[in-house]
Amino acid sequence: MTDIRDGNGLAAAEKLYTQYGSRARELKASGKKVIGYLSALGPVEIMTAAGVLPIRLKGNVSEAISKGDAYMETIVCPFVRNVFDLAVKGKYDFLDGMVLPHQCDSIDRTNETWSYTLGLPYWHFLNVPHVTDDPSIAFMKEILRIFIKTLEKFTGKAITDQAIADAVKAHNNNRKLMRELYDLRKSNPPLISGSEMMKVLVAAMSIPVEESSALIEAVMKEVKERKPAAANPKAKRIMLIGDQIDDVAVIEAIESTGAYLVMDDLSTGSKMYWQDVDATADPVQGIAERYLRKLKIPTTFVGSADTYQGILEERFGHMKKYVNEFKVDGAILFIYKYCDPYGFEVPAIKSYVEAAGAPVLYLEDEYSTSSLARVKTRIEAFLEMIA
Amino acid sequence: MAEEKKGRAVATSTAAKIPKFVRGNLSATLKAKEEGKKVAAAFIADGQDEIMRAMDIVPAWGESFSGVCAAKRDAEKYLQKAESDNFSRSLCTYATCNIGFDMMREELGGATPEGAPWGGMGRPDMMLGNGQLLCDPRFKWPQATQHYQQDVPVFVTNMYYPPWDPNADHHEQEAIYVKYAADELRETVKFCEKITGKKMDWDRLAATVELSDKTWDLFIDTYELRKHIPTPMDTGDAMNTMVPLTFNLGTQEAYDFYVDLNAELRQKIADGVGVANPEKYRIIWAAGLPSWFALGDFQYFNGKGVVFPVEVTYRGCEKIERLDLPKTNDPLEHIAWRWVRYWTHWYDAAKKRPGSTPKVERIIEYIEDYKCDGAVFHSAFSCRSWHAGIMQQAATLKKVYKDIPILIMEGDIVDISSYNEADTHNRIDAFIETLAASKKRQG
Amino acid sequence: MDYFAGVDIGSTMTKVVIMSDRIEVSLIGPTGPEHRKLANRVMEEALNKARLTFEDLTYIVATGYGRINVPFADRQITEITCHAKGLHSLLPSVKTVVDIGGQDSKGIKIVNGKVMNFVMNDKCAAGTGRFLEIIADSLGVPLEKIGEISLTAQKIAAVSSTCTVFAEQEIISRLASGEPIANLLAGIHDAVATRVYSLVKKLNVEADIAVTGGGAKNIGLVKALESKFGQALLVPPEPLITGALGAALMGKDIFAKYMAEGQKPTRSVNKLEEATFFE
Amino acid sequence: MAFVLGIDVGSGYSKAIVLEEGEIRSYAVIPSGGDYREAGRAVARTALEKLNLTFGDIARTVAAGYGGNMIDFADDTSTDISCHAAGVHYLFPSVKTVMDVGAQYSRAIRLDDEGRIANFIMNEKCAGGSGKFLQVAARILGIKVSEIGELSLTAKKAVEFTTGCAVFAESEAVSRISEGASPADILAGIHNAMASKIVTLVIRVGLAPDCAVTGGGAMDIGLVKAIGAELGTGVFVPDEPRITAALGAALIARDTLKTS
Ligand SMILES: Nc1ncnc2c1ncn2[C@@H]1O[C@H](COP(=O)(O)OP(=O)(O)O)[C@@H](O)[C@H]1O
Ligand SMILES: Nc1ncnc2c1ncn2[C@@H]1O[C@H](COP(=O)(O)OP(=O)(O)O)[C@@H](O)[C@H]1O
Ligand code: SF4
Ligand code: SF4
Ligand code: SF4
Repeated sequence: MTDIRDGNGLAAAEKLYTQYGSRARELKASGKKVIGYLSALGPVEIMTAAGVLPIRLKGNVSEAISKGDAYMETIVCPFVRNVFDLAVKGKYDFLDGMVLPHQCDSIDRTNETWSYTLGLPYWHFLNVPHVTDDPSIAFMKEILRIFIKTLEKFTGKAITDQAIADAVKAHNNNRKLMRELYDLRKSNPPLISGSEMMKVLVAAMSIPVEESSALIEAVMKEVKERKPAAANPKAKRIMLIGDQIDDVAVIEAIESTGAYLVMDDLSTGSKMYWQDVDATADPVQGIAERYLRKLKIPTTFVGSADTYQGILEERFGHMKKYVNEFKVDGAILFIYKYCDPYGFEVPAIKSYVEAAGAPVLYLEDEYSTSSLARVKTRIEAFLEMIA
Repeated sequence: MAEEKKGRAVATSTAAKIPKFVRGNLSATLKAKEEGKKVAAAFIADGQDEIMRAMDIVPAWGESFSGVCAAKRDAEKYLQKAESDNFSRSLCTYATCNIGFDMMREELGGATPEGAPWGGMGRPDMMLGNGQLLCDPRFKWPQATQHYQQDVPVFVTNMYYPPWDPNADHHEQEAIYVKYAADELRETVKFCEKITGKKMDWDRLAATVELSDKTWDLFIDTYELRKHIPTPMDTGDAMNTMVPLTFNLGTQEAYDFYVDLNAELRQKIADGVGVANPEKYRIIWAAGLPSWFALGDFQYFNGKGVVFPVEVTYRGCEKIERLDLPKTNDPLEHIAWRWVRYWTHWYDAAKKRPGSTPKVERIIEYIEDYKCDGAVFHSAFSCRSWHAGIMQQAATLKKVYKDIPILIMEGDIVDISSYNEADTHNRIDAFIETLAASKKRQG
Repeated sequence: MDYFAGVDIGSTMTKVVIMSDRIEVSLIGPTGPEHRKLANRVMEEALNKARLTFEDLTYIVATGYGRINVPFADRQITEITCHAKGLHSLLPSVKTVVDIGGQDSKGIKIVNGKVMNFVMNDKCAAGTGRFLEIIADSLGVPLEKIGEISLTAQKIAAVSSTCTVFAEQEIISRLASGEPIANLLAGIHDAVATRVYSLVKKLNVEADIAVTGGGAKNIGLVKALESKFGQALLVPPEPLITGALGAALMGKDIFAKYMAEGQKPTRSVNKLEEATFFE
Repeated sequence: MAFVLGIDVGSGYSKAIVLEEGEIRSYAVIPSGGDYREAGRAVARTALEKLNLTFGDIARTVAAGYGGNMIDFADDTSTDISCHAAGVHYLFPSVKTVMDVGAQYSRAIRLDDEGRIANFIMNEKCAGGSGKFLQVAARILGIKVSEIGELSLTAKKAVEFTTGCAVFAESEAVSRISEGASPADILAGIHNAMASKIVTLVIRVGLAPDCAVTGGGAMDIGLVKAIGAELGTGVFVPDEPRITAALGAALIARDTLKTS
């Protein structure tokens, strides 16, 4: 296994990032079951409690989609297509199963394409609601229980309430640590760069939660020991907003221009770590509430306030906080083509974040390095624009 | 640029009444204010039709309006308007066409933009969405529009059905889903009561639901007349005759329409009149919304002796009696059962055929019942809901059923920019040759 | 005297501007495969023309698609900023810029001489200058002439294919079936204008509107765009050099800013000669 | 005995073939240009002249292809998809999967045991994986299209092509050259990109051995090898792959003659 000790946190993250899934492969060889998931809606607590390894599936921006196109339409979100293509090509041969949460059309409507093409021993579609009222919480609990049952059947082991409570604790701790690491980005310059951070985020979602926590702690220790570099007053502090960005390519495009990526609102980043699960008497209650009500993701409808401004605060208020706390000078809203959930929010997010004081560059793109040069030109022009 | 689409001949004279329905629905939204009625922007197949009808809420069907804009080849200016505020072209074009229209109307202080096809659509008093298992725009679009009409409240409900899983018994989960759907419908009623300031008349709702059930059954009975050889009606017509069921569910006019259609089809059968006679090949429209700007392509098929006696799109339902719904006095619970049972209707059949899926099972059932020789799928690029997964369906159909000829056409519902008639016809010709080869093969 | 140079390596054309308080010299040449050598060559040529040496140059800014391949430049700035800058200096009333280059079409919003917003086309050749080049080539009409010819069209022959490759074929066969060249050219100008218009429409377009880049040299395209925008469009006297001019002006600004702060700007260590030996 | 004529007017090339008793007597290939009617007539005339025949000697003519329906002297037209199927089946009866790489379109065709089409798929809106790619590459590298294949086989490391656009392939090739990639590596990269697009079509129609590659693209040995590598199997290539559809058209003419 990747040896995580003081002083090599970043190196370990780098290795887990470049050899994505290497730890899963090791654990699989030692008899552990590996279950893949595809979005921030994957309830990792339950999978951890079941004794399986939850691994968030990652794409590869420099891999051209080929085989996958024989099974999946090109009108599907390019991230989903890319991951599917990798799976079809056998890059995820260590998977015992997958759970697809009901997130967006690109995922829901391809459920059968995934399950029938890959033919994994375990498959589950988790029917997460799109709204947050009381009947939906009750329903969410029901479907989490169904999920638990299918996992029990698959592993042959009961998942006790205690095990879930323990997993909740472990994941809350993990989230707390990650938030502390994020705090180190508040300084100028940030103690940890955006691309280092992305590697840590990606590495953290590919290993068991305890190892992930150890990794974060090691990274934290390491970067804290860094000699603070002189602040470059000209360098702009950027926030990246989007869904499944799990590759350093875009981030390098940002940072190679001399800007700092200091914060994100990504479903692979802060969305995963900002809200804990409350310890509730029925542990499933806390999980249902976190994923449905606390997690701010465009695939969940939020709109209970009386005024439109109030609704905007409910939906995007956290972004305003980030802008202030992380002293963000500009934001990049990076949305994949064919993504309806995010696509319909673009005008609202853009005007809201701009009102919060950070100009926004909206980019709509593929999940591929093929258009990186063009993306980079746009980012540079944006930075010149806000200079 | 507003170039009227070439008039398309309809095979049935009843279908000629459809424009009246569509115009009527549009103008109702404009007249509602005078009549003291509330208007709700709403979506088809969202389970909320009867609630609206029973509360005298006038539905404003965005999908219908966009379809009209597309058919009149006059959607571009609205698509561009939406795009000017960063709505991507890859999003559902029904939505972006409507949002662009709404943006223009707001800029005019609520007045209808000049030159709006068929008089345009009125400003809603509320927007009803559904985060159902059908599509994202159904709950994203209302809020996107709210950005421009901030005083209009949005309510989104959520109705699900058990997801297909060959290893699970969905019947075990039905109760959970029905309860959830019924609870959510009650939330819809509460919201509508708040906006209209009126209480729901439950008896009226029950009567409305009964009427729509009756319409559903009549609709299916009528459509099943198309099993006859030669078929008296083609999918090209069905893309029109679906309007009363899809947009006017729970109204007497809708029922009456199918009485007329039924009579006409019976007469045609009696007279031996078919869409094409002789029929060379019968094929199923196995998935996808049509290109509204190119409905004439159906006639291209017909002209070559190829007919579509059946389609999956806008068939909307299975006969109520075949859904075997549990008895209940609560109309909302009835809708919930109808909802869950309809969407899961082909699950049991799919389980019996290893490797199959409910969607494919439905296609197989129709192929057998309607004696089809091949299948056409239409893949529209801006709507993932109906069109992602088509390749999987086609492949599964071949695998678990038989190697029948399949054509997957690519296009869009509203955006005409990638349509090329000559190319499309060439492809259709090659497909017909495939059908011929397949027939020969079977001897 | 301080001299500033702007080098714009576009996908199709390379442009250089050397200026003091006025434009001393401007030069346009084709972009070949070897950007680095080429950048040297055009720079040398420009210097010769201006009777200057490399050492006379105070600050050099590179821009355009190949801007990273100008080793002797002191700074790289995107063509978006440079086009806005250059255009603003030429036509200060302009708020919206439409730039049609070989590989990119762009829309730029300018407020107080600064970029406020911009859009760029995606990676398809439809709606770019390249499209026009290809059609001109296959019709055997010189690129410089296609615009004028298109204006003599009796009617616009609509081209149905969006794809450049398909459109090329379509044009060839329509020509063979007797459609006059002028009508076809009007058709393709209309097609490009439509694509560009719907791209630029994403910005909140405000008058005055200007067209720059190689596309602006094409009167047919400018007219077609005018009919889409429903107003007259401004065109700078030499639209091709707008980006290079902007780059030189940016260099001047940067230099002035440093001087005001009492600092010397950091210069690139690469000299013109050394760069010649770059791969 | 009766002569029949098959004509395939493609977007790139027009081909004609004269058949007698199921044997190929002569054929011709000429660039289509833009006037399909004229190209069809000219190519047919060339093929006939080789046998000292005139149109009057031909019992039946079938035309196919992009400009097929403009051939006014043909007795019948057919789609080039059916013709490819018929042509390939005649040449290689065991082939079930045909990949036709033409100037603008690539397509995959599945055949049944009798050589009739069972299924087909083609690229629709974008000339991404088509033969146009090869023409663009040849122009950039200053070589003939016919030289591409051999040259590409000397590649050391295929470059990864990121653009799918046949037009921008040009500028990408240009920048790869400036980065130091050899022409062979670039061509190999193009072949890989095309092969992966073509094989995707094959998977969609359902891969069934044996496989054949036809159309002008099949003249490119590098492309054929790349396709074979991507498929993981060998592929048949006709001696003159461009005339496959014309051959099919002639066979269809012969068959209708027989039955009528
Ligand atoms: N004299 C001319 N007449 C018409 N069009 C021209 C002329 N010169 C250049 N162009 C057009 O300009 C394009 C190149 O523009 P340019 O702004 O130099 O692009 P880039 O910066 O990408 O090289 C060519 O593709 C061509 O369409
Ligand atoms: N000698 C050759 N070697 C390699 N490729 C060739 C050769 N001749 C033609 N091609 C390729 O074949 C394509 C034309 O194929 P063809 O089957 O004639 O197309 P179409 O039927 O569409 O006209 C050209 O685009 C070119 O890429
Ligand atoms: S990016 Fe959008 S479409 Fe893609 S998985 Fe995320 S929510 Fe779905
Ligand atoms: S089903 Fe398709 S067309 Fe209809 S609203 Fe949803 S995405 Fe749009
Ligand atoms: S459609 Fe044509 S021009 Fe556009 S990317 Fe494809 S090949 Fe290039």
